[in-house]
Amino acid sequence: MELFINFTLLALLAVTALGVLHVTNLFAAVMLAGIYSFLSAGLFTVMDAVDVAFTEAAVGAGISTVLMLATLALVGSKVTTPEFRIESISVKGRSRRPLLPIVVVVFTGGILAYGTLDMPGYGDPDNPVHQHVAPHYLEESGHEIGIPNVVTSVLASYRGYDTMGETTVVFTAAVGVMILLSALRRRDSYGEEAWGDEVIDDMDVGFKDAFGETMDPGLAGPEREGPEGGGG
Amino acid sequence: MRILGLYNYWIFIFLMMVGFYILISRRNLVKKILGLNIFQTSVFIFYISLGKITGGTAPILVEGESEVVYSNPLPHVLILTAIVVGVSTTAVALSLVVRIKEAYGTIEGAEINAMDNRMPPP
Amino acid sequence: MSEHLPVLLVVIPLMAAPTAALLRWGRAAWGLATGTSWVVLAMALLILRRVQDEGVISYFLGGWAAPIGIEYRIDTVNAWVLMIVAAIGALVMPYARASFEREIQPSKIPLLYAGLLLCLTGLLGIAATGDVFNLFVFLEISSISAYALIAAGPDRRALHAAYKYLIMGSIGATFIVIGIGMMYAMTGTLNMADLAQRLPEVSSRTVSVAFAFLTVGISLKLALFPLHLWLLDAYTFAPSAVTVFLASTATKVAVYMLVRFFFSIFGPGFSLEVMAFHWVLLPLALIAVISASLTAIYQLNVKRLLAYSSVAQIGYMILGVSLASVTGLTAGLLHLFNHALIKGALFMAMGCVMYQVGSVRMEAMRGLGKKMPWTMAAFVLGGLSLIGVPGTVGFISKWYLVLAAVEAGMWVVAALVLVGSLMAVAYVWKVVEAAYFQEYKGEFEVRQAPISLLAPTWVLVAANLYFGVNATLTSGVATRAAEVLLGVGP
Amino acid sequence: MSDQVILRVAVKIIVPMILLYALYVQFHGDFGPGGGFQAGVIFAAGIILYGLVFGLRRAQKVFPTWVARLMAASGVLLYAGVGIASLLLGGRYLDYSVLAHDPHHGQHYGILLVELGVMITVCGVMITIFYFFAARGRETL
Repeated sequence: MELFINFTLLALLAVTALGVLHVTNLFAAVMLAGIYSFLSAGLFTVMDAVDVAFTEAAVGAGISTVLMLATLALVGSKVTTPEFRIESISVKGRSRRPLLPIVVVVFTGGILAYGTLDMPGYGDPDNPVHQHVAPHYLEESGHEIGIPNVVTSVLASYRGYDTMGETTVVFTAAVGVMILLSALRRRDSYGEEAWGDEVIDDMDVGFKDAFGETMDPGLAGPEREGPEGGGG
Repeated sequence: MRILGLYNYWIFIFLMMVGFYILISRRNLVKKILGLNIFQTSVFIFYISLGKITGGTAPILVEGESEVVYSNPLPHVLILTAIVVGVSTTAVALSLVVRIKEAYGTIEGAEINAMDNRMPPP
Repeated sequence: MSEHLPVLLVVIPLMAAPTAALLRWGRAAWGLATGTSWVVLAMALLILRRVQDEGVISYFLGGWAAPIGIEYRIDTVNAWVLMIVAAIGALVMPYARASFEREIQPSKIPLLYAGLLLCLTGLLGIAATGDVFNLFVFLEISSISAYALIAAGPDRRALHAAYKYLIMGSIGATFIVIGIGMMYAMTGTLNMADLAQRLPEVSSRTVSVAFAFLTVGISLKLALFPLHLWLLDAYTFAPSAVTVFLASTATKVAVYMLVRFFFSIFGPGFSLEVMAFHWVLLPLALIAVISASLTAIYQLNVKRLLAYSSVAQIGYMILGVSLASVTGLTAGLLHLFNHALIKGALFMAMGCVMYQVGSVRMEAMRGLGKKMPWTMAAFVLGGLSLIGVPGTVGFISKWYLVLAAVEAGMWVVAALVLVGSLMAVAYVWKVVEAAYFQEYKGEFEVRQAPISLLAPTWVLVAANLYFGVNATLTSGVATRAAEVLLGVGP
Repeated sequence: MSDQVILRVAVKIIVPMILLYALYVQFHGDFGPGGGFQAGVIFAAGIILYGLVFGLRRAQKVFPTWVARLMAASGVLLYAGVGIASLLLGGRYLDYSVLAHDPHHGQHYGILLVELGVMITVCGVMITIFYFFAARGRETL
């Protein structure tokens, strides 16, 4: 039974991943990626990682998808098909491009598969990972920490410092998003009209600002938020 | 027997490589991030599979029973952390995409490269 | 309290970052960030001294002994890198005030200080930890904050540069995670010292593949040729202070990771004899030196020129590492420090120019030798150090590098190092020529950069000269670090 | 979406349950799957759902931006502060055993506090990120 569920999930995962690769509508791709996360959450449950499954379902299928959809609402969901676009823009060295990624991927995958050859078999209780360090958590956490969920014990106490780092990573993401999205929207200062052909003029404006106002940092306020200070 | 113990890993490697392929071959900025997510999620599956013991159960201690086999909790903890790191990267990446769309008017990598090249060297 | 120094070193900036993000006024956040960075430098120096006196410091986080819990393990190599990062942090923070006020929208400034502090935290965390997964977590703290900091640059191309860096950085990080996973699968442990003990027993195809993935992942992070493309745009378009900080710390810490994995975890025996990594990295490093130096000569933007030069300098470091002798590693580790001083000074000088002139294009340099004498003098001295003129730190690194190449009997390598220096003469000269031998043509009066920018710049220049003359201190520490890595000597 | 009656009514019923469930996940993490991270995400999801249906402005009335930002920062400070507390009480950094007279209790308090820190930060961050994306959208539309 477990084998059957495993196979079904893996087959679905493969199909979904290929689906993301193939569809040209971003909305569909985002939905498929959400499904991918959900399926992997299922697989995590089968592999006894209930905490991970829970998180993957909440984050991968939940928050990530919401963020993706919020982004699509802002940027639109059409992928202009590569082939069509490339001809109209004519980027140099385009013709050899499609081959390179597939070579890289096959090579990387091949090396990884080669690396698994000496790996201990899946689910084998004699694996090194089950012999060292982990037994301590399973056998000792009961009286060292005293809570039943070993994952919580390891997460919050044995490797609590990692979790502090993880919390900091989340906070870093918030700082990053705030830096990026609290910028004033100044499309005109960035748009083609300002940066296209007359870009030299625009640079000169930058010069003028710098020369004219720079001496007193106190004055470097509103004027400087124009062409080069605003950060768009 | 050896091969039978390994085919699982190969499936995970296939999944990873599909994600990796999306990441490096697609030029749409959002699609790249989707590829990155699939790549990372597949690596997570690989990790979790390391901790699985056949016939084991979730590592939540059952009181009074000493003969229960638990799967290895350490990969679970690592992947919990990695999932969080992944979503943080995604959030920053998506806000970059939003800003790029506002600044360039497109999210196609090829078009952005072309626009960058049209601009004078900095 | 002094026994807790290793962890406080990382935790203090970590706690300062959220506090800075809550502050409303840029100046307050600046004060906090500067104070923090100075405290961190003081602690890093104390740690370096303690390691020199007492040997390895091991600190068990949460009180759990090593393979069970996470360990901070600081030997001479870590302490050296911690000191470099902390020193640059302590100089960039005061420098950032004027630079940010000119380049960044005021409401975002406290967030940028928070970002800088987080980046500092991440880099210190990488350098201090003795646990490979903890290393990954702190790597991500520094990377994610770096993406956002770069994107804050004033040009729209900063956004695209940050995006490309994010993609490459995430691929690198994922490769590192795969490598760590394979090592874990074979040994069951994540502790570096424990891994070093167990890996030789299980040496196999899996370990080799783990080695390969870690090498590629870290090479992406350290911008080793041919994986260096993200670095050029990132350094060119990031805000000046951010460029200074990242150019002098981030790649250095990546080199540290490489060295740590190669020599401490896999061990010189496996890395050199089984994997023979030096036969891959040595040619790449040489190509990086020559091709990046050559390209730098043709750049029209000085920041970009310096970015190419950074790729070349990373080549020198990797060259030293892949010579894999005590002298070679000493050269590599010494150049970590020396290049941080050199590039810090040069990028800081360019930040001054950006502040007063609003551009760092080659034609904006014209006549600045007269208009901004202190700034351009700093650039010239930094440039001399970059070339490797005797009396500067650049000379010391090149000296050890050539020595190591000759020791190994690789005369061609030694010659190529000198050719790289000659190319450096060419690209530094281009800037000097514009600054001193051409007339200023702008309509506006250009004045001297403010003292808050010049002071940190000149501190770095002075360090370039001081450690160039007085090299016993730095080379002594670097030699000991190299001996620790190769497992020879005391 | 604020003109959809069924959605509005359903969300009004569901959101309190989501928030309650988040608290359950938070405090049940010691015994079953769950913990600070999952709880934070679920709590944030409740607010985000509310915001999606009733609009950004009403969501921000319920849960102001500054609160989210404060939470994002204070969770990290709480977590790191627990470590500092154990230093001051004579233990190693993040050694919870010294937090109470009995190491067992100390571990319990420590885990409770750091999980709370994780939840506060994650919740604050997720809501902050959502607000910033949504606000960006409002300007475009």
